[in-house]
Amino acid sequence: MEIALSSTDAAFQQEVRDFIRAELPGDIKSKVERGQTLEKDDYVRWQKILFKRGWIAPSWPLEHGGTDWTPLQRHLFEEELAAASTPRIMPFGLAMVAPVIMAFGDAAQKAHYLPRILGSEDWWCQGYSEPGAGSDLASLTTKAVAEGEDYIVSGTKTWTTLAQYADMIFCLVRTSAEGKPQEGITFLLIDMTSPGVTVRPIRTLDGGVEINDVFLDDVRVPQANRIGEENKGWTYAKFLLSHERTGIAAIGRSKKELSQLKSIAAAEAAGNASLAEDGRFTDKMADLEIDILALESLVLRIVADETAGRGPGAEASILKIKGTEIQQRLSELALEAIGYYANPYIAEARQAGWNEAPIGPDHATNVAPHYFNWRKASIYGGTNEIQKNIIAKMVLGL
Amino acid sequence: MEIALSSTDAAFQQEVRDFIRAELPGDIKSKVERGQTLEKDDYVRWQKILFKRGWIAPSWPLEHGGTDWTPLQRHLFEEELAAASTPRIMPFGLAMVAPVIMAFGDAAQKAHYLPRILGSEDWWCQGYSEPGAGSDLASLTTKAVAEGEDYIVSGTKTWTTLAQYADMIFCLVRTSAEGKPQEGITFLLIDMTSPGVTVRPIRTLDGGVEINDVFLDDVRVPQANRIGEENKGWTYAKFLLSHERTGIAAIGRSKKELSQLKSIAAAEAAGNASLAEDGRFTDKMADLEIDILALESLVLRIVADETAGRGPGAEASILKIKGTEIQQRLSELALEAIGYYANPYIAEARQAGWNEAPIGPDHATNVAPHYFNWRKASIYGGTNEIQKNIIAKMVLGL
Amino acid sequence: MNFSLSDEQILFQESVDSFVAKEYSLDARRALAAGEDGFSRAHWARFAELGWLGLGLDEAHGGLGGSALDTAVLMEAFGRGLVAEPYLASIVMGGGLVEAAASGAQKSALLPALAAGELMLAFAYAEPRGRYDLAHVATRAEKSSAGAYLLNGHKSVVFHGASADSIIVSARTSGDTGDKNGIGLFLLDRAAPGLTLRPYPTVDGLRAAEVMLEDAQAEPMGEEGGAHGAIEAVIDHATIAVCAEAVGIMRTLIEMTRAYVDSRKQFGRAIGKFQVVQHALVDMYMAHELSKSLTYRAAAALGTVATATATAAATSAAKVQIGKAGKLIGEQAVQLHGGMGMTDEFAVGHYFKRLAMIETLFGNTDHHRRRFAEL
Amino acid sequence: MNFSLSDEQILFQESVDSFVAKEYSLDARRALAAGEDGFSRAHWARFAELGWLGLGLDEAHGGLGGSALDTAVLMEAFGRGLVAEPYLASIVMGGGLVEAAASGAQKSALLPALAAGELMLAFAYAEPRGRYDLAHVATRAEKSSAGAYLLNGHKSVVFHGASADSIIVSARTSGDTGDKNGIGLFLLDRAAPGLTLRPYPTVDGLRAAEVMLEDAQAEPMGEEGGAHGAIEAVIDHATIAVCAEAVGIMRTLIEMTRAYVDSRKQFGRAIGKFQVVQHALVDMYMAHELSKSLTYRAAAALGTVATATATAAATSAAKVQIGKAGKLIGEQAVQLHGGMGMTDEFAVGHYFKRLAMIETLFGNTDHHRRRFAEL
Repeated sequence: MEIALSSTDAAFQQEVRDFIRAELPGDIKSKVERGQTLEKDDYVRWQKILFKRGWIAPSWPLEHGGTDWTPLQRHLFEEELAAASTPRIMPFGLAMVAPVIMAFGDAAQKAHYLPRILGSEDWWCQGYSEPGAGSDLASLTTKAVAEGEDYIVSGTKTWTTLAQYADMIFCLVRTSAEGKPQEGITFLLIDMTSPGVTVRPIRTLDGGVEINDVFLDDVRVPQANRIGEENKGWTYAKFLLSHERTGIAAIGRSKKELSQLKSIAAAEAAGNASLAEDGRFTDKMADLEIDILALESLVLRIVADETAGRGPGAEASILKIKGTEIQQRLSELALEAIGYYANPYIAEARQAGWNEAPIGPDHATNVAPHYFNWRKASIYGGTNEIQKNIIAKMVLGL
Repeated sequence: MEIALSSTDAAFQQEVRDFIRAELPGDIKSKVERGQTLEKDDYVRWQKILFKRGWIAPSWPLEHGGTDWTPLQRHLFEEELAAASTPRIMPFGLAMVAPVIMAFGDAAQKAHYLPRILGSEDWWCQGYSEPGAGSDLASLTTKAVAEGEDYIVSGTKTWTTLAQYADMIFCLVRTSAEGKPQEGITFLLIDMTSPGVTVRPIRTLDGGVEINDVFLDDVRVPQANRIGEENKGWTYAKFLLSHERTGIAAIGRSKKELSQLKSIAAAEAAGNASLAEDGRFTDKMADLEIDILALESLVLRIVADETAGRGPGAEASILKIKGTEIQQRLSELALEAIGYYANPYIAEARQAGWNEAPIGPDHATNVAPHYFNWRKASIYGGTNEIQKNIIAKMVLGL
Repeated sequence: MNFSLSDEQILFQESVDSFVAKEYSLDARRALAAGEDGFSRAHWARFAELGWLGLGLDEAHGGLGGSALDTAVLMEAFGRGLVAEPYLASIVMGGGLVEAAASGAQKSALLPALAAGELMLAFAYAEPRGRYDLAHVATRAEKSSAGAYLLNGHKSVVFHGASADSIIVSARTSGDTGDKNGIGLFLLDRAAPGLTLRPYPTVDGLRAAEVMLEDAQAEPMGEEGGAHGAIEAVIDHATIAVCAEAVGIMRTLIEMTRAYVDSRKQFGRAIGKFQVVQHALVDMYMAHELSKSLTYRAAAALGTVATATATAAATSAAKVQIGKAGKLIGEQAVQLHGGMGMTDEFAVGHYFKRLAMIETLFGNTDHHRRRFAEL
Repeated sequence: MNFSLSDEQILFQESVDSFVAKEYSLDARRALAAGEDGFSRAHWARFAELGWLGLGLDEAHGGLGGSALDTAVLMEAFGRGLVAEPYLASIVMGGGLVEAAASGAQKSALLPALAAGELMLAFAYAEPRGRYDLAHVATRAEKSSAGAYLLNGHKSVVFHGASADSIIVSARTSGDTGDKNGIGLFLLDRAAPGLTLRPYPTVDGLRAAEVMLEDAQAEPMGEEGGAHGAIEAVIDHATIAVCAEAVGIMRTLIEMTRAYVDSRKQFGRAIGKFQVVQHALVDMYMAHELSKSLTYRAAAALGTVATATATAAATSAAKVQIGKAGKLIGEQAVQLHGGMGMTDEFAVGHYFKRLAMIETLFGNTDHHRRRFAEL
């Protein structure tokens, strides 16, 4: 066991750090730091910068444009991105549909989609959840009926993150009602500009519009856009879920938010001292910092196992649960720190270009919306309850 | 809503208080205060004192030797007993089997058993749990086969509190394997001196021997000792469970233990001050004190409902869960308070007559055993998980 | 001793409940929030007619002389529908301060108008660096030649400040920021020169404002420099009022969640059939029962318990209980609603946000736990 | 950076695991606890043969020069069987102090004997009013004419004090109780006049003693008055060692509970099929994984990380994690065993008790959280 970085890895880390410092556009950095809403162009611009450097898809195979980095290097890379206020790399294309296309797509699909994903030419979104089927995907009802060379797809997808930016959606649709619910599902790639596709933004309780309903109304989709075999979509979906682990613990981001929390506490008054000198509050921050250290240690153990060729089991579920607990707790403590100034709500303050004087201290501006928004963390991607069911079954065999 | 006592009730409270002060034997009081093990005689002596005063069974009907107190007065009485370091009144006869005999026993049973219970002439224990049937009583297997005027009973009861002192045991036994599991159960009263009854003490993890296995080996029990009808025992057992509520929240005891905890904290050093001046520790005590206040308020609301003739619903389950959480938390904080002196274990220190100098401060002597012993609180009488199932079903209708 | 509501209180609550059920659909509330004041002046007039505005005010000045428990009963019902009107700011705080501190003439001028819905008040007590310390008053009041006072300072997050006709301001005539002595109360006309308001909506759909004072001329209310005790007592009363509001919110959240888990199916059955969901709801249910019991008790203690210390302890205990229960119930209600709970369309998120903001009012859980421990 | 154990460490742990599995049945441990020492001298000799006693000691003095992580690997395996031998007291603390503070001559005399199992040490550092403050040393050491020191004071809860051949005592030659300066270490023969031991069993089946010193003559170890840093470093190492022991205990508790809920039937099915039970076990499982990861990391940090502050922070972080996880896992393991968990016959209670006592050693969760926050 070696807790320091090797000189190779330290040099790698420094290279990443230097690159980000030189290349991350200042306007984007500022938005991320101030908790403002990023525009489509912000994400795409940054992803294209990483693409140019060859770093947009570290976990992809080298021949498709990935890297030959070790698991540790991939981890370091993700941590540096998070620590440096970069936009999140959108996972829907790069981390979700791309591995499925690589594993199960045909030659034409690979040739067409993979380079476009790599170059951020298409923005993808995910058509899994439905109004009646959240964590229980197998009960989905969006229907696809073969007609000639096409399918005619009808149904509603919901909870679709940033569908308003998307060029493409990958969908699970029902092509058969026979057998078990899982057995009649097919995996389709749908062009968002197809007639019959309508996106309706869903306002969330923090006031943001990040998620959407996607209505599919007799949408004609070429069968050529089907991944693999008809009625085998469940297999591909499960494969995708097993690939969703990367960066899920979000240690880098949590560390960064912890340091922001410490700054807030130092700036907030508590009697004659600051909140950062109040034992009750520092106790809570210490607990959180220790939770982060513990989770980071676990991530590094998993990285070491991967390096040694021991594949991940249900670790993704632990990382999801603990990572989101930490992120939610960070948002709670920030809310607690700012006292009465949690109350003011300036919708425009989340938009870039807002230049008014903040109400109360600047650090308080988007704290409450962030707290509210972040309740999603224990719900999306399979609720934390579902994650515990998975661990109970997969690891504990209960 | 009136939060002060009426003058009548205040006078009643004072009368109880005075009586206890005058009549509680000093040796018994000392044992209770020092957390020492009480002997059979200690319990019986005190119960006979209450019997003589007419206060041994406040909730019994007046004609059987009870009182005409209001629900509030019964509550005040229980609180005074708990606050004054009196031995717990053993519930097995007075609060558990007696209401069943009153409701479902025949005239001979009533005439024989009730006066003996009232006068603490018989010590009762409860034969419900079995090695394979804990919270799931309906799966019990102890068998009773009719033979002439008797039953022949065979099986094992376990987790039987203070069976070693008992003259009588009330048992659920299986008289039929037909129908649902609940349908073949019969309620029997068994003389502990019957041939074939063997008691084996079970040492618990705190080192005490409060619970027992009771082996029933072809024990001959007169059918005259059957309560009500054969195969209807489940009805009587459920009736009994609904009577088990009295004093379950144990507010009086918890308040007393909280004040002991505060004394311990004041006596324990923490740097140059005492633990009672340490904000982290006082926060925990404050949380606990608020929990006690909240639970007491709920109890008083329930008492008021009872007075108004609104019967209890699943409140017993809430009181059980919250009461035991508080009791366990009290024992945890005491353990935390005493630091290294949690470690020494002097078995004899729990026995009366132990007169050696304590190891460490006197207040530390039985703290760890109490903490260990009190883990039982969330297990016995239906685990807290079972209580939540009951609330989910009975109150929330889930 | 009797821990029941009276029959009158139960009837009263039922009548408020039915008003709220009728008038406070989520859409109606959304419409109010989008309006100028953020609430309905028509509703306010109706409150006056129904006697709700004068409920807790002195009978000698047009009130009904109700108890703190009566106010709690009303606030609990308000919580069930997230009532947006400034009852807390104008009646509980504003009216309470007038009763506690004002002169006879001021009372005669203000209280009947308040009860009749013709006057709205707000209370400016918090300051940017003061956190929850009511004695953290940096705002200064200096006696002008005219006998009035000139106020200078910055009061923060003044609820419903922009819709108030007058704002009561805590300001200091002597001593240093943090001293309990030297704090007075001043009645400031909203149109007074030197008063600048910066109004804004709050995250829970209400309104508040920053209040900037530059030689703003105000009328003194009560004894110079001796208002701290009255402020503390009124804030304790306001604290119990929001605790009661929270109790109503919790009950609504539990009912909504209960209904949702019964209707929502996953993996072939209602999610309410999953034991983990059931136990989560049981925890919510128990937390609500305890919160309600302790809040009622604290409300009953206000005014009937002898010492200020006992009142403060009862208040702080209730706020701690509400804080912990509110977090549990609010977060779990959203969690059990899954994605639906995250949307603005569903009511659950709105109730959750109000609960979360109640935690920030008048001292959070940590503040009141410490106050309780130190009393 | 590599957060795996080495192949050697994995093999080593497997070998200790199989020793423990073979020798430490609950009955065997019960027999040891009833004996005079509370442990087996035969096992101790075997530990010496296997090289375990010298594992972490200096190679120059008969040790193997292993790292703190090696010791942690051993202690984790010990925890799996609740090994009762005084490895912590004699080797980790006793040996650690000799290495950190003793003179060359003392090292030559003591370390080989320790590694060979011919010498047992104990460490008397705690005092009745000291709680977890290592600088709370009221015990005095005065230089006698003969060049030795005379000790006076009361050291509390000295683990395995009665079976030690010599006891290392922290005592003060200057300064006041609480000062970091002025504390020295002294080697005290167990037969020294003026030393009175009051031995007793501990609630978790081990042994300890109160140590009363009245002009007890002892040999100084290391620099006069300058031992605080060495003591702190050794106690940090001992802290990591009990964290590792706790990690082993947690794993055993989870395995036992996992097996129990699978076999125990209630309401017609294994209780492991109830979702609430499953989630409880998942929480235990996650807590254990995190505890193990952080403990390994802290152990690896000892000796390799540059500053004492970093070492202290890593240690305190691990102890906090272990404290919280230990409480969760210990209490839940008993709870999920139901009545069985409460009995002395079942192993689960014994593991639970040891976990609960580890919380009391070297500073509890609160102590280490504060230390972490203040570093």
